[in-house]
Amino acid sequence: MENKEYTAKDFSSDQEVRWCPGCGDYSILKQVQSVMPLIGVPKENIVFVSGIGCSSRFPYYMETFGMHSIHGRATAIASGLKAARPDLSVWIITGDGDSLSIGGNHLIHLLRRNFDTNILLFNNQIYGLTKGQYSPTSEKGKKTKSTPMGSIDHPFNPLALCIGADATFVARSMDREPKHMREMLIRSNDHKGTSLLEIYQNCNVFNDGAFFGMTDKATKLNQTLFLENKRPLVFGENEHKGIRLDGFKPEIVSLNDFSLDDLWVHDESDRVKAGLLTRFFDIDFPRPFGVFYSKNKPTYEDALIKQIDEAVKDKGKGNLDDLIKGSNTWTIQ
Amino acid sequence: MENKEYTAKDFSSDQEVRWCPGCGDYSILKQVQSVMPLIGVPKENIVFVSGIGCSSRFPYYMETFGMHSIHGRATAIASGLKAARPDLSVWIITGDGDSLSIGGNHLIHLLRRNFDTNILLFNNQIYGLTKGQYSPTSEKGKKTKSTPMGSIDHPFNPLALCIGADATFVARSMDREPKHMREMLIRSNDHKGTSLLEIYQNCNVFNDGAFFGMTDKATKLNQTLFLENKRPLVFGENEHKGIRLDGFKPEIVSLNDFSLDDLWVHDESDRVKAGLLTRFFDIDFPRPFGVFYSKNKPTYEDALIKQIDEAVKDKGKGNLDDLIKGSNTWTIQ
Amino acid sequence: MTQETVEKVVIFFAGDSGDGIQLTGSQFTNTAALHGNDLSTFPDFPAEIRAPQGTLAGVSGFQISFGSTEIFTPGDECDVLVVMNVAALKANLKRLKTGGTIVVNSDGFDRRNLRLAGYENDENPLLDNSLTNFRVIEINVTKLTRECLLDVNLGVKEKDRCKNMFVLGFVYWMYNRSLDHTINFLTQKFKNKSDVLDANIRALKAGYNFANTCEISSSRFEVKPAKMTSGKYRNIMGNQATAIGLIAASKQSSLDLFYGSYPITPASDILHELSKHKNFGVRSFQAEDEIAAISACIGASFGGLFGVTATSGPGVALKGEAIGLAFMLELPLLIVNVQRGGPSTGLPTKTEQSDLLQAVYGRNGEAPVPVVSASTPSDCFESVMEACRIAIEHMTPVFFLSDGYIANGAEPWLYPHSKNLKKISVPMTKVNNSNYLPYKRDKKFVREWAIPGMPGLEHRVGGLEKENLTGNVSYDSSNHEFMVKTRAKKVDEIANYIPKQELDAGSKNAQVLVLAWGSTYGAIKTAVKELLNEGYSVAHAHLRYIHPFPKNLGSLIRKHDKILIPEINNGQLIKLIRDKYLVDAIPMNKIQGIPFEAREIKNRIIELHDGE
Amino acid sequence: MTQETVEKVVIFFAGDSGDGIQLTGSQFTNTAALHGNDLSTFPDFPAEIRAPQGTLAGVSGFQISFGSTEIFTPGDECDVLVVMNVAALKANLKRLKTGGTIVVNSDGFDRRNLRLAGYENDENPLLDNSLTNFRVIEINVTKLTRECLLDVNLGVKEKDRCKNMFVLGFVYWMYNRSLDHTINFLTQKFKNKSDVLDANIRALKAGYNFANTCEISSSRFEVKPAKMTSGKYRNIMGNQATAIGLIAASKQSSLDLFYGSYPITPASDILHELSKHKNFGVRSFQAEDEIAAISACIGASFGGLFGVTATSGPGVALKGEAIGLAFMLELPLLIVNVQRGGPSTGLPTKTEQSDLLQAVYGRNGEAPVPVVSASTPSDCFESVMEACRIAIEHMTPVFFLSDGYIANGAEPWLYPHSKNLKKISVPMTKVNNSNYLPYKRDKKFVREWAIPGMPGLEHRVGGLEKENLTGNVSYDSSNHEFMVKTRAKKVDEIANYIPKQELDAGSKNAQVLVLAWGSTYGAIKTAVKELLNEGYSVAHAHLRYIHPFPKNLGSLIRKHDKILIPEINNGQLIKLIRDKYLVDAIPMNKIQGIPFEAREIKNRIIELHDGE
Ligand SMILES: Cc1ncc(C[n+]2csc(CCOP(=O)(O)OP(=O)(O)O)c2C)c(N)n1
Ligand SMILES: Cc1ncc(C[n+]2csc(CCOP(=O)(O)OP(=O)(O)O)c2C)c(N)n1
Ligand code: SF4
Ligand code: SF4
Ligand SMILES: [Mg+2]
Ligand SMILES: [Mg+2]
Repeated sequence: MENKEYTAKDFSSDQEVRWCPGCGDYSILKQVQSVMPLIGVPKENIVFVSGIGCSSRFPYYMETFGMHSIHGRATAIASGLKAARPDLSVWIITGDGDSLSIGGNHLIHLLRRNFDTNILLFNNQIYGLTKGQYSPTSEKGKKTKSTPMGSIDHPFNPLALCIGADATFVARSMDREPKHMREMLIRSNDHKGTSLLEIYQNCNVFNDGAFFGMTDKATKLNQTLFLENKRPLVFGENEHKGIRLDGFKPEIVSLNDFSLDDLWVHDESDRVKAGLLTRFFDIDFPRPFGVFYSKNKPTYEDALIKQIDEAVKDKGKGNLDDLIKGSNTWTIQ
Repeated sequence: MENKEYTAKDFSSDQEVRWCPGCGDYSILKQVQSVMPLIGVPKENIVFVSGIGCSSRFPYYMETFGMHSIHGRATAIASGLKAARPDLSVWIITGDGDSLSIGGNHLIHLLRRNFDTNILLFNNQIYGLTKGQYSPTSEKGKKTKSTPMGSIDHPFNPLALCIGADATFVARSMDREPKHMREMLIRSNDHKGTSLLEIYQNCNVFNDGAFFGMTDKATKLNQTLFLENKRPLVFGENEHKGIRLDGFKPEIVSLNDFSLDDLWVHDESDRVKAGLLTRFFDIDFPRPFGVFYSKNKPTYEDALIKQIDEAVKDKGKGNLDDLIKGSNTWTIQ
Repeated sequence: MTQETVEKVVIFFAGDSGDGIQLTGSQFTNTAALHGNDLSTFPDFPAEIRAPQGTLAGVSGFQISFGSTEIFTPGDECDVLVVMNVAALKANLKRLKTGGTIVVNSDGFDRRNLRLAGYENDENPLLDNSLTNFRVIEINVTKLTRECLLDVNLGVKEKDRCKNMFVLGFVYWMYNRSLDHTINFLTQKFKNKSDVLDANIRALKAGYNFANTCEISSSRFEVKPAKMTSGKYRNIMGNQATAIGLIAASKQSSLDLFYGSYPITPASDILHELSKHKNFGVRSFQAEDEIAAISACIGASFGGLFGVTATSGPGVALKGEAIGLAFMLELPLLIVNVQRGGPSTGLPTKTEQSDLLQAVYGRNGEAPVPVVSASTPSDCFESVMEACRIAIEHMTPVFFLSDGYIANGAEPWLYPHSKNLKKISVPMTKVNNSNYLPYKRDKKFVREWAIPGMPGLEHRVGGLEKENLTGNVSYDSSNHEFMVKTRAKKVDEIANYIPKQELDAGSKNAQVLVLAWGSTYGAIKTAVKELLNEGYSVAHAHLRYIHPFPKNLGSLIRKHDKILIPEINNGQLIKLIRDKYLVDAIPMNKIQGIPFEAREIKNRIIELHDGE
Repeated sequence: MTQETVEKVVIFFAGDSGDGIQLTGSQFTNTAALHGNDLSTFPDFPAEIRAPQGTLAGVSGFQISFGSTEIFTPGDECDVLVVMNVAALKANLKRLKTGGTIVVNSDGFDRRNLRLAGYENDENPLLDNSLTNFRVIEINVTKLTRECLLDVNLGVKEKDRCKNMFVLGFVYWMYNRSLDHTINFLTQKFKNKSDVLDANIRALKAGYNFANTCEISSSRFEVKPAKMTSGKYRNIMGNQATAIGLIAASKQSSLDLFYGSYPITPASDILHELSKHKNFGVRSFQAEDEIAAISACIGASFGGLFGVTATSGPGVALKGEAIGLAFMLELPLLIVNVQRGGPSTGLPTKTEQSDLLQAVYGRNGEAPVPVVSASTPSDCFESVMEACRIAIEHMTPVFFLSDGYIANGAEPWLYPHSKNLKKISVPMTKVNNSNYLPYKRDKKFVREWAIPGMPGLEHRVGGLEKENLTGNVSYDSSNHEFMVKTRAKKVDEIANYIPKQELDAGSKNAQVLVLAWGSTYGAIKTAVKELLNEGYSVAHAHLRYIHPFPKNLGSLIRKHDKILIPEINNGQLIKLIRDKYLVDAIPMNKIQGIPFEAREIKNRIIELHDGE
């Protein structure tokens, strides 16, 4: 196939999409397909790797290379793939159970190693595919099939966890914000290193309305906060509210009482403040969307290739016969 | 055995201790044995659970109940034990490989669930038992058997990771600081919820001197910072240096130029500042020891028992025949 | 209109996932049960959570076989197919026997539905003579339901949800059934929604009356009550029976149950069921993965509770290392595997028996673990109790194998009274045992158990080889051999504490022995019974205990000329049998994610019997 | 003084872990090799990293068997025991044959050492007549070494580190060996430390001269060069040969090697070795655990490299699920298991063959994976290359089984030239294959491979059952059966692409056939050779390919009256053989963490041969 100008359609495979009608996954699929033509990578050089879950069916619908692997291991598989093939654009599709329950360890190790891959974490705060048990991001007290009296586990704060694991790029978007999502997908792609994009995704069958307040017209503006780098944190109707810092303590203020200059100005390079933003969760604050943190750091695969190159430079390209022979031989006549 | 006054000796089993001569594990064993009599628990109610590694041989040397389990799973085993037996004092012994490499996921899940257990993480920044490969806490560039050209993985910051996982108690001590270690062990024990105590431990065979600067007379005072709650951060010879905050940025100051009142005052209940302290690691700061963060939060096992009690209250103690019968029966004559 | 009496009927209800097919099926089941029929059922869920309405992928089904004779399977071919739309017809027509009846909601055959089901250009199976081999009863169910609810104060969507009751009413009439049970059920279910209750009952009665009056259906059938053992019955699904059996084992051993699990199809329902029964002291724990689940169970068992973990094949693959640890520690532990189609993720919603060798051999080192299996939904109760008994009385991890077919299938269960259940004795040491040695053994080679809280009995266990008696770490060569052999002997010894193998049917010198395990039971039972009636020399032995085998198994099987081993896999039990008894057993394998049909088994037996 | 010529000698060097025993042993080995002897060696490490000096737990040993005949094992009984302290004597005396020689550093028998070794009350084995059955040569090694280094400018500790050279010099004299090789070695090793170099050479020579002059040792032995195939030799350990074989396979297939592993004894050395060879394009990746290691390999293989992961038993237990995935994906992948004592953590530093059934059956579902095994240290090279060849040419995960004994044992290797190595052909599709179907197969049933970067060949793979040819997800019943059988057939078909099984020794109608696999090779070879010389009717077949078996195996084994299967486990290969061929093979098992001795095998064969 020629390296032509792609359209979103070129990224749609011939497989029928099989999510429940109304599932938030559809929107994410659509945005990803529409962003792919923009990243400037031939589609044969793109790989989608997923684990298991409703969300993890994703690769089947993308007309790229893809692997629907096993539960929790997409991150580890993608690590090997990227180490093997740094030339590829590698996308990891995972759910809140897949990445944070069974796959938690591979996720944090991928983040610390900083392979240049893009993780799309579909967070619906439930196990969809297994029909509705609570997940590590479900709120405490949640009644599900496995917790008829309410769950008693304190949930993870996924972005806080990822920052704790020294992630170099951490962002959040939502199924119902297609434009924002496309922007975040492009930012994820542009980041060299592991990008973690959490996407709030509504599971209308087992956890409908989990993000209702953030999508409903009536409440949305007060419950969401869209981050932009170097811009003050404002939200609410007509952006009339803002967030300022009193020491380390964020507080919501009215722009009637304070000016934009008084507000906390978002700085993507500040990990401490990014950490504070991830905690707008436990508390009664608007939920931030956007890039929380982004920082350049060497990638694992670059360092790996560098060592190989250096080894070749130092010792010459390996000679198999020398290796077989070793340093100590004798001859029997 | 009568519930008498114990001495450290009562906690020493009949098994010969088999670490390398000079290993930091000896000191930790000694401090634990000497602290046990102070926690006021009959020794038959104490359980030590470990994974695999040099450090994980620990339970064999304790005259309590104990399990030397499999690699990385001590945290998961202890979770089940504590859920089953909330009355027990449960101690988890683990190494940096055991807890942060293979066992990373169970560790963070234990922390979020907040079972009331005590984790002693022996961090020697190396795999001891398998004879010297780098670990997830080894510094980048480390030459080991598996990385003759130097490791290329960015290491975890264990305490930052644990705080990211919503740990409720996070502290650090060192093999060469017996008194401080005893204090930290007692604090860990006293905390209701999961206590994570990282202990720097010298592996004199495969990673000798990893913490040299923090133990050597000449450098120690400048490279260590002992935290005390509600006290300003001071360190150095004659405590003549301090740390103050310039906004979110910590800086080292001389007490010639600043007074104690100008300094950052340690507050164990402040998670954001605890996070900052864990980052005295990447940078050229003294390494903090002590309790970074401590916060009371309900434990998993209490919530579990509460649900059982409630279920009994609501539905009465389960009647097996009713259960077998179900709600829909018929009789064949 | 005629009224015929028949012995046995197989009905398949099918419709869209949203059509309430499972409810319809279970109502019909309960009514049949109350009528005194023997029966067996199996639901057929779509693989997708909720595939688009009207498509083949979205079809949900429910099969019931009921009769006045003994019923062992949900049936091979169906007598009646009830379909709510054209996709349901297309997907399931193959199940219907020639001459069978199709009850059709013809409103589900409109252009949209036809297109969604993949019919192009106005094709319509109702119009193209493709159904001439069947008796087709077309009913405008949607229209009729709406009509009978005209004056009910509900939206169209809600009214349409009553379609299934209309159909159910119609089928009740066909089989001359009372509406009482379903009316009671609806009254209970909708006690706070009088409008909905009213609508459902109306639709039910309307369907019944429609059949009665319209004479569209010219015949009515009578299925007399079966001659079943007298006693009290309930209907039960396999996973339910497993869950209840676990609680019973907990009671009978006085060990509280700790259930650590990670959700996976088709095992999750055991977790769901158990988590409802906290008032039995059940501690259910949804772990972060399968390894954590079993590890937590090991911790709980170490603490003196009874740890049970359940999963399916891929989850078992993850637990292998921890099972080895439990085996070394010699603690009671149950691993339930509700098998599904493999390998890898395979066919998660389909049934298979392909994890047997994994259960027997899937660990490093010499780590034999007892394996117990269930043969029918209700058998899960007794067999899981047996698995628990072995785990606790013999201090060992034990595998309990069920599968998707048993797990979701249902049948009437002559349930026991708790006072008739076996007690399970726990080899707990005495509190003041001053001679306690953790790895001292009794005559069964079982070690004594001491748990935290017992003063003076502090000891350490672990996964390294241990010294005999003391349990201290030992690198001694001959101690290792001794311990490996002793642990194996302990497991072999269990053969002395389980029943001898008996024939389920047939005589001990029959020409052909059908030897099997697990969910193939019903189909084999049906086939062998029929063949015995027809005078064939055939017998059936069904294994509950697979490791160790019952002591007499070798002598039992050697009495037969030919041994046929049907399995829903590529041949696994047969490997164990051939290895152990050196008999040239004959495999019969089906690997289609679905159970054997009785007639398949029957035909194969006849082939073997009549020469070959 | 006498000079005797002997055919074969077994020496065991033993001392504290700090005494440099392994170095001593390997120097003696290399010198013997250069002398033209055949030989075989095995190190015996303590289980602890560094147990306290002087204790039994701290003893390190090195066994070498060398001779003028063919040598297949490091030897059963030792002729000479060289001990640096009393603990070393106590721990290893049982290895010495009656009448054997003990070379003793008597300075290692002081009160402190005696106490540490567990002797009480001034007991001392040198003084209590307990060694009367042996010839004891006492030397004050410590004292003599210090004396010869009096004027060297080193501390006592450093001087004492030369003790091993003194002893080595002594033993060199006993066997009439040249010091040249060791002097060269030392010169290389200490090229920047002239003091240390000087001290070592002096001690070496002092030991030699001491023996020469003191006449403490009354006899000297000559072991002539062996008649070995002419050619170039090197000494090689199993793990080394495995690592080199992997690189060779990478070269021969032109696929870069991706090696993902998590450290575990005794497999780690492969990781260590490979990570030294980055200039061969080897990408070594130390993963966070075994699951991540194999997952990364699957990713790398998907990307078109060759993924290899190595571990030991407990690690394999963790990889089961991912192996199933690789099997479904049909990607090349090698899983190396360097087996150790099990079950669970077991005996990590000891050898065992108890993971065979895990390799064959340890996964969910029907997922047969080829299994290849190595029989000797040098055989690891060729057999691992064969395993790689199968993985790549047949697009499948493959198990390669080694064990602790082979991994750490060493022997001379008549190494090949790379141009004589088999090429491995990669079933990669053509770049512009417009008819590409990911699961279309060739006549071997092998699918064509397309990797990312190939335009137009984009496709998706996964662990769900796939449709034939397209690889799309398929829930179809008969497709599933077809795919399960096809995948099995593909693996069975490999039997057509491996050599037929041959007898290693003996004739094809011999009365007793010894059938075995893996590291039992040397002991069996020795035993059978001796028995053939003595006129017994015995033969030996040693399996490299265990799944599938070579095609002629059945007919080959059925020609023998009795089939003996010795294994370092509780009977695993025997299960496969009995199942497959229905022969009543006879097990012979040793589960002591140590290899068979040739004489054990010999005795058992004689028993079988002479009736029973
Ligand atoms: C080893 C293993 N364990 C369990 C499962 C069952 N399982 C499949 S998906 C899933 C969780 C799905 O939740 P999530 O990752 O949040 O994805 P979602 O379906 O919500 O998109 C589970 C438990 C499995 N397939 N494999
Ligand atoms: C499943 C499994 N994988 C690998 C190993 C090998 N192993 C034992 S301990 C260990 C790491 C030890 O490092 P650490 O946890 O830091 O403990 P330390 O020895 O340094 O105290 C490894 C890789 C094992 N025993 N089990
Ligand atoms: S179950 Fe939920 S997450 Fe899964 S496809 Fe349906 S709506 Fe989406
Ligand atoms: S190897 Fe290191 S950590 Fe292990 S016992 Fe020796 S000194 Fe301690
Ligand atoms: Mg989810
Ligand atoms: Mg360590």
